[in-house]
Amino acid sequence: MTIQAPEGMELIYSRPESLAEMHTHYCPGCTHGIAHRLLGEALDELGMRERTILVAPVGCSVFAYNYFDTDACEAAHGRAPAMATGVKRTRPDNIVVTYQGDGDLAAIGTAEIIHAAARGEQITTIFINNAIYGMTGGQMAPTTLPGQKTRSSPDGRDVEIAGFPIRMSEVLATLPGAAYIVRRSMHDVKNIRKAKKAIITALKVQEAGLGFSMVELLSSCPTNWGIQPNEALQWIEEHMVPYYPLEDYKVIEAVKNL
Amino acid sequence: MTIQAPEGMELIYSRPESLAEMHTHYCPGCTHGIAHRLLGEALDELGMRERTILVAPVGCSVFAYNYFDTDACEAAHGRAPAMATGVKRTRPDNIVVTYQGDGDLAAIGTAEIIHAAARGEQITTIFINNAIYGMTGGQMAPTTLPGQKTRSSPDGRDVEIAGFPIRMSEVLATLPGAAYIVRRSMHDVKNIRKAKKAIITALKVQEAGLGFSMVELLSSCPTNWGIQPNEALQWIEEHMVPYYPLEDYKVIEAVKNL
Amino acid sequence: MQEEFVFSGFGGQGVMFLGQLLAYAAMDEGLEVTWIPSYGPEMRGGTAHCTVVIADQPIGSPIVRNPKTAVVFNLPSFEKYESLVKPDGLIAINSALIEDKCTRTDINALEVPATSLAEEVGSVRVANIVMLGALLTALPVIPIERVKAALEGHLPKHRRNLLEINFSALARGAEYVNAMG
Amino acid sequence: MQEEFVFSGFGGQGVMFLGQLLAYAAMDEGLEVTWIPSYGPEMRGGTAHCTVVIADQPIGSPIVRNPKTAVVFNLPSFEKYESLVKPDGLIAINSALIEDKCTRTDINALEVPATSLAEEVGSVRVANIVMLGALLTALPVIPIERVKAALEGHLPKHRRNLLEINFSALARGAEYVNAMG
Amino acid sequence: MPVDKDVGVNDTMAKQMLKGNIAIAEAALRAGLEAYFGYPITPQTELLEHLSKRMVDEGRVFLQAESEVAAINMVYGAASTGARVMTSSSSPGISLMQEGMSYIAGSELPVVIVDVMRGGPGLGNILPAQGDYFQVTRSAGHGDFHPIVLAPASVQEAIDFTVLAFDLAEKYRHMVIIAADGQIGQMMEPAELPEMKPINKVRPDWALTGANGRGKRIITSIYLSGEEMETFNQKIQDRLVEIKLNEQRWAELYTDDCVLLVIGYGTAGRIARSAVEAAREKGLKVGLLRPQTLYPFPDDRISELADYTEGCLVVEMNAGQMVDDVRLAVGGQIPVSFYGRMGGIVPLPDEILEAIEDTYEKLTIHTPK
Amino acid sequence: MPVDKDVGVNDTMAKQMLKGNIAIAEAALRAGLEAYFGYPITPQTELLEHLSKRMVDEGRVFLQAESEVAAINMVYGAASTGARVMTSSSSPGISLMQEGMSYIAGSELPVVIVDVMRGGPGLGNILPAQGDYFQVTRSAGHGDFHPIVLAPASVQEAIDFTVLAFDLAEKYRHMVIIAADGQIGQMMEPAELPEMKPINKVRPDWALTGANGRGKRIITSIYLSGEEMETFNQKIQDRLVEIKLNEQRWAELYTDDCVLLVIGYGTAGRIARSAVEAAREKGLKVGLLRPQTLYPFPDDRISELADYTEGCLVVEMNAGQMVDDVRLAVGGQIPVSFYGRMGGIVPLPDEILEAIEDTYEKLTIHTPK
Amino acid sequence: MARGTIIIDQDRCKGCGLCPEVCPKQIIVMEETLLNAKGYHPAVLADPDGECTGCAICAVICPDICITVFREIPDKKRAPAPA
Amino acid sequence: MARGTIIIDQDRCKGCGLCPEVCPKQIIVMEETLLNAKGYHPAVLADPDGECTGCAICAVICPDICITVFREIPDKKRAPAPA
Ligand SMILES: Cc1ncc(C[n+]2csc(CCOP(=O)(O)OP(=O)(O)O)c2C)c(N)n1
Ligand SMILES: Cc1ncc(C[n+]2csc(CCOP(=O)(O)OP(=O)(O)O)c2C)c(N)n1
Ligand code: SF4
Ligand code: SF4
Ligand code: SF4
Ligand code: SF4
Ligand code: SF4
Ligand code: SF4
Ligand SMILES: [Mg+2]
Ligand SMILES: [Mg+2]
Repeated sequence: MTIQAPEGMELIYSRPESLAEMHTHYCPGCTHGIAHRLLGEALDELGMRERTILVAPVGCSVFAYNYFDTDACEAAHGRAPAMATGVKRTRPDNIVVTYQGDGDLAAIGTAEIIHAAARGEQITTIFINNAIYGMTGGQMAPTTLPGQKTRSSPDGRDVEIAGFPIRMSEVLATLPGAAYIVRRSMHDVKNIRKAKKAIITALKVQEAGLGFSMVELLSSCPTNWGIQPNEALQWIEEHMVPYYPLEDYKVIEAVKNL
Repeated sequence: MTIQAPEGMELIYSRPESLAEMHTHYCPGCTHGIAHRLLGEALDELGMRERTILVAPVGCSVFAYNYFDTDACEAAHGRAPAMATGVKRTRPDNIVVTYQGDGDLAAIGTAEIIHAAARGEQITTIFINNAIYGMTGGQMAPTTLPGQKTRSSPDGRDVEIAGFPIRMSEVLATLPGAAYIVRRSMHDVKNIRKAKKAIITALKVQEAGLGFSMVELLSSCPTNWGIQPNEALQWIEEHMVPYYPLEDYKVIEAVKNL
Repeated sequence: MQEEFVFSGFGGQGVMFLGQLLAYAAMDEGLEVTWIPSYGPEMRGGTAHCTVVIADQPIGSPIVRNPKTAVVFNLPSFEKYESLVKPDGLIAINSALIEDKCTRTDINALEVPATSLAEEVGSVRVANIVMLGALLTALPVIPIERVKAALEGHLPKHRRNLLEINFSALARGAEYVNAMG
Repeated sequence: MQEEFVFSGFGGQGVMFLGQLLAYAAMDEGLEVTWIPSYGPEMRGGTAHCTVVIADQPIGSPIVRNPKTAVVFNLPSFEKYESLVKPDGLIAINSALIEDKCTRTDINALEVPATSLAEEVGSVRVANIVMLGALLTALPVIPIERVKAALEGHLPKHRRNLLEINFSALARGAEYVNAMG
Repeated sequence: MPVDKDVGVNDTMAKQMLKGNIAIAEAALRAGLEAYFGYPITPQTELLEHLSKRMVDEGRVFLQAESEVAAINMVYGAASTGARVMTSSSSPGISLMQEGMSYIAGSELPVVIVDVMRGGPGLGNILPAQGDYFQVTRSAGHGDFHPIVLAPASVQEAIDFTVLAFDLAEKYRHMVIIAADGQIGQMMEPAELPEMKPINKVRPDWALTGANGRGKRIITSIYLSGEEMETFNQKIQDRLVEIKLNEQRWAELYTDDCVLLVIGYGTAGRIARSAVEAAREKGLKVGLLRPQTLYPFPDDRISELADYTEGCLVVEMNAGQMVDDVRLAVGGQIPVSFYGRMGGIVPLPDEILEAIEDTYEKLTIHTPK
Repeated sequence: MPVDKDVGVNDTMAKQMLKGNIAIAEAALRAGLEAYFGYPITPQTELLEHLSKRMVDEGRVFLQAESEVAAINMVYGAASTGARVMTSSSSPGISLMQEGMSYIAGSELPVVIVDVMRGGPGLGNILPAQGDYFQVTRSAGHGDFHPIVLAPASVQEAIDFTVLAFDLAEKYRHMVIIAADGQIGQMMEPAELPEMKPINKVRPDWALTGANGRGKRIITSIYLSGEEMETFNQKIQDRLVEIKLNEQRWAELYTDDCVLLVIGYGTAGRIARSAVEAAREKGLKVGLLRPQTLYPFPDDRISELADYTEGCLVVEMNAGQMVDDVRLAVGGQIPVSFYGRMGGIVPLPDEILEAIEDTYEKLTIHTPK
Repeated sequence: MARGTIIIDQDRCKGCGLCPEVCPKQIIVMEETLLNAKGYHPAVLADPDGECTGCAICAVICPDICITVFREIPDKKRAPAPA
Repeated sequence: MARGTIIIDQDRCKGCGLCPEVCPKQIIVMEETLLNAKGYHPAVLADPDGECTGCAICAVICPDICITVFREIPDKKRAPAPA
């Protein structure tokens, strides 16, 4: 669908080419949509669409393969980094991106993401941390905050039973193969813009063959948090950001020269 | 077998009670034997033998369940922390110890150890890092050093292909649930003594319910390294210690007061 | 005797609870009953539906391809189920949101502006209950009193304060159908 | 024709290579042959053994419960295989390390102080080759020349310097048996 | 995909509308479940969710594991201490548990595993299916073993089989799988829950509790020597023979005079019932056998029925898996036809009726010869 | 447990002594293997070790994964790009791959998986076994599918089947499992390797290569709607029918006049051959059929032979698994006996001979009647 | 400040209400009377006074890429008028 | 320094050679002429001059717990001689 510019006006913003026209199945106000847009814009700006192979996860973003206008495959739950490894090793000239939720990456797929990072696998991971298992209806994730109520921690996450949430960026930053690991958020326009810059950097890291790159994005799940989309953005700012600081956890020297 | 003290002499050292009399199947000079002894002595000194449930791994120490005179079970490869979790949660008053190799803990069992630590699981892990898969005949482990020759990195570990070795203590120390994470070595008498102290502390941490505790022990595999036992100890000191510093990676405040 | 109902609408329109309510009432009536949900890939939004089967014999399939009765709350549901209802069956339409008319002549259509009637009694959120009142008046398989009892028994505690408005909604739906004559 | 050999000893005594060498020679001789290893739980030390079957027909089982010939390098192997050898079979014993004598009268025993003879030719490490020389002299299923060729063909490159000592070892073993008469 | 959020359970033992998943969870709890470990997956998740509240409230062990691999190994650990323990999942998650299940079998531990099957292979979909019949009955992991497999066809049966599962598991020191499907998990029906039982504090004499004043105990699945391993395998096989002898369970209807025997389990069996009733109304002599145990398969009864029946029609929600067991049971005595739907499609009574009529016709054509 | 460290491969194509594991590895390489992902496990490890050197030397992809779960998902990724890809493992590792295998089946990707089976269940031991017959033929993961399964009985066959495996995988876009056992993996025999082939740079038209100047391509196993999923399942089933029609493979011996047909595959089949020869020498009319494809099972030939044979004896290194397939193939026509050893014990020719004699005797007692 | 405008794709919009929140000019409103095919009340631009600056902030927050943004072509950029 | 001695379990010893390396008195030797049941040349104490201090360093390094260590009972500890 191309939209005609009104008389005397020029187009400032429209859907990135790397995204397909298809409507998404995401809930109203879910920031998965924003993350898709940012990745799409980044691929556009870097001219990477035709070289990209996307690895979609199991999670709310399971249909990401439909929403991007790139080649794509769908990994088993948590195994996107392993699948991406298989793709990248046999297609070293392609840009390989995994898009993963926090249940996917920080629970069942812990070993795969750690080892992809440790190997310095030349892939880029977009890590959507919404502190919950969205797709299965809102159970506790490894990233669920202490006291946060979910469908499987109905009285709030009890750290005596379930432990404290994992900070994956901090964990992955300890690994030598990781070149670029940062955490950003999507709770307001300023942070969304920063997030996009980080995604662009991460993709450039891959292009330059510097090692594993990951952008963690704090994301909302208004549906399973049981609040309105705008309240959800506030909740990110007020509750998630303090526990998950928006920082650069690892930026190797070569990245700074990109 | 009780040994009669010679006339006028008193017993200074003999096999700890927590170890069974059985001979081990370990190769000559393999420090798995030393680690067993240290754990046995620690259990003796703390009077824990009758309360301990050991979780043996898959690896050269697969028969650890035979060698300790405690209740014991044998986990699937890498899953000792999960099995230990099942044991500890249903037997909170028992002392639960996993004994794991580097292939077991740092490769296939990465997710399980990370999440046990993240949950602050009240178990103690003895982590035998010998930079190789001993039992299967000497393949590359995640901890194999750059350039180190193994049966599956015959020209030496190529970091371009396999990445840099993982330092598990450093990784686990990032997790809030971990109370005590240290690395020690068994390459000489002084370090062996330090290792034993660390094991005692780790068990006390569990006893006090402070969280997850782990002692990483640099260990030798003369057979698969293809050198003599004493050379192997030297190799630990010269090659492993520089890459795997012998430090305290996490000691929460409460541990210091034990 | 076997009655089959499909309730269908956007997520959030309360079709799942509606079906459950009917099922509770049927159970209390001493009948065999099954309730089964079905969802699209969307967590919120999208169309969801549930099927309720009520019978005096053990129920084989809780799913029916061609239900005797379909109760539709939005256009996609109407479009999907209009053609599926069994001949001589009934389609109950929330005419406040669905402008289209039923074009089949071999089934009965019951148009109820449930959303508007619900607004009248105080909240669009009870449109589902209005519809149930209307439905059980047009098709009296279960006495409305049973539904009231079921509401009393099964409304979650923190929603007890809504009992009155739900009763009004039931009554409003019934009234609407009775008024139609 | 089918010949079966078990070679058994401590890990490190070279029984695996010994079996392989015989297998290579048999293959070069144009015969069917299989070699199969077996280990205890120990990586080093402990007892290891391998089985070699040589035949002029396709070989069914590469494993034999009762071999025609057992070649034993240590006491545990002797104890295990003495009773297993087929009647009329042969047990070749490294008498330098095994003091016990074969007590069965329905099999032949060949005592060769292989370790000592190997020391004579220059290294205990070729005790296995000494034994092969002795064995093939007592039981000439394959010409020793074939073994020599196999050594030339299959000794890993970095061990080529050991060719001469291996040849001497073969000769010493043969000589020992010949001297026994 | 969303799940219903308002389905609770009353304390009462009277009949109440219960969702299958919740019914199983609550029944397990009341049967004295001491520990539960699991991981969310549709269409099983409500089971885990229900226990996340109830187990904690009752002071028992509930833990959401980091994966199904971890969950089954936690179960392995908890079972080693003699605790009543359960996990639940759906097809892909059960695949991930295969190694752990094999270890549990090799260690002879009594555990209960709930599989709420969905459409496959791969991620497939979340609709009800029976495509994992072979996986649960034949090879729940590597090596020579079979779990006991119970297949409920209603919410009430799901409850009853949950209680039975623990009893069988402990009686035989054997793994029991409750093989439900998405429909059993997701539907609500009136059903009665059992009485609440406290957890059993008495530990069996093989359980790990610490070698306190007694010799040590070991739980392991290793038998290095072939002889020992074979002896162990024989022990399992002997036990399976015993189980086959004692535990074949099924329900049947109109089998005294049937010409055609319809066989189906779980949801397919339940729906086949309606079709059989309809066929009877049409005057066809059709009977129904619904296996309740998939392992041990009710061979004996089926082979008995084959003596005076002229044909079999097997109905499954897959491409034809149990049909092999039926063929093995009838051993060529009578023809076996198959009607199946795949990919999460549940066959409806009228389709099955049509299949019955088709098969019946062919049979009666053949009969005169 | 130690592995032989000195077994190399010569460049030559002439006969050489080769260990099964290494023969498979080298054959795969020569067949144009582009990428290998695996994890060490006895008795398969030499395969991985051999490729760790050879693949790197040839500039191809070798990666030791962090686990079998990762390995199979790397295979899944590499196969998505149209590369010839393989992994190998042994029983417990194959259990861990079940989920990934099901995804690969659901995505219709041609991959080759080598399973060098060992004694189970659980950790079991490292001796040769066939206890995973059901796992590989029936339910290599959840959902309705079957891989093609090849069972070599010699080192030469291991080589030939490796080459064949890639061809079949690509011909049908289907998973192929080479089901060997510890004996095939560990033994050395003289064998010939195929010629060296370069890797095929031409990608099939479904492969992910980047949507460069063409529409995007997707590899997925999701079919949310039951109808689509069923259509996909039907496609798999149709393909399986085609495979059954075209690809049944077996070897046979003395089948023209046999009274008793012995059936065994892999190592058991090979050893049975010796027993059959011995039986013939004793004048017993015994034949041998050795299935080379376990899926598709050579039903047709067996059912044909059942017409003029009086009985079957199935020999396996397990508690009796393929015997079900034989029973299904003969459909009650002739009695089927079973002789099995478990736990890593390999039956010897004389034991099988004894079983043959026993069975034969009973048959000939029956025959006159 | 440059004058601009936006077009909101009414079919795509899920009525999440984020764009009205962030628009610095507060000129986007949720149209409760409209219901699109997906059952949502979409956002609409209510900019009678031409306040929109084309800043694209609304587009940046929109999770569903419903918003296309235009801005007046600055004079320097305009093609010289023919003649 | 206290006088001591050790007993090496010859059956357990795997001849790894670690204890001779660490003994400060260098009084443990590998006995190449002995071969134990496991096929190893075990370590033996060669302490004709009673140099062993019972420091237990050898026991600390031994991976196979072959070494039992004794030390002379210090005078103060000895029970008073009866009468
Ligand atoms: C092996 C396996 N286990 C469980 C599931 C069920 N499942 C689907 S998505 C999901 C979690 C999704 O959470 P997350 O990764 O945080 O993504 P989100 O939906 O929050 O974006 C789970 C557990 C599955 N499909 N496969
Ligand atoms: C699922 C599975 N994969 C692989 C193996 C084979 N295996 C046995 S031990 C081992 C590695 C042991 O290495 P490590 O943990 O470092 O212990 P070590 O032997 O060095 O002490 C492997 C890969 C197995 N038993 N199970
Ligand atoms: S469930 Fe949560 S994460 Fe998933 S689409 Fe809805 S809002 Fe987004
Ligand atoms: S192989 Fe290595 S780690 Fe294993 S027992 Fe021998 S020396 Fe120790
Ligand atoms: S472009 Fe800026 S001013 Fe115009 S509607 Fe969007 S946010 Fe408001
Ligand atoms: S942000 Fe997008 S989806 Fe949300 S209301 Fe505005 S236009 Fe609609
Ligand atoms: S106790 Fe000390 S002095 Fe005595 S042998 Fe041992 S190390 Fe040497
Ligand atoms: S350290 Fe122990 S095993 Fe090694 S030589 Fe000394 S006594 Fe023997
Ligand atoms: Mg999430
Ligand atoms: Mg190791």
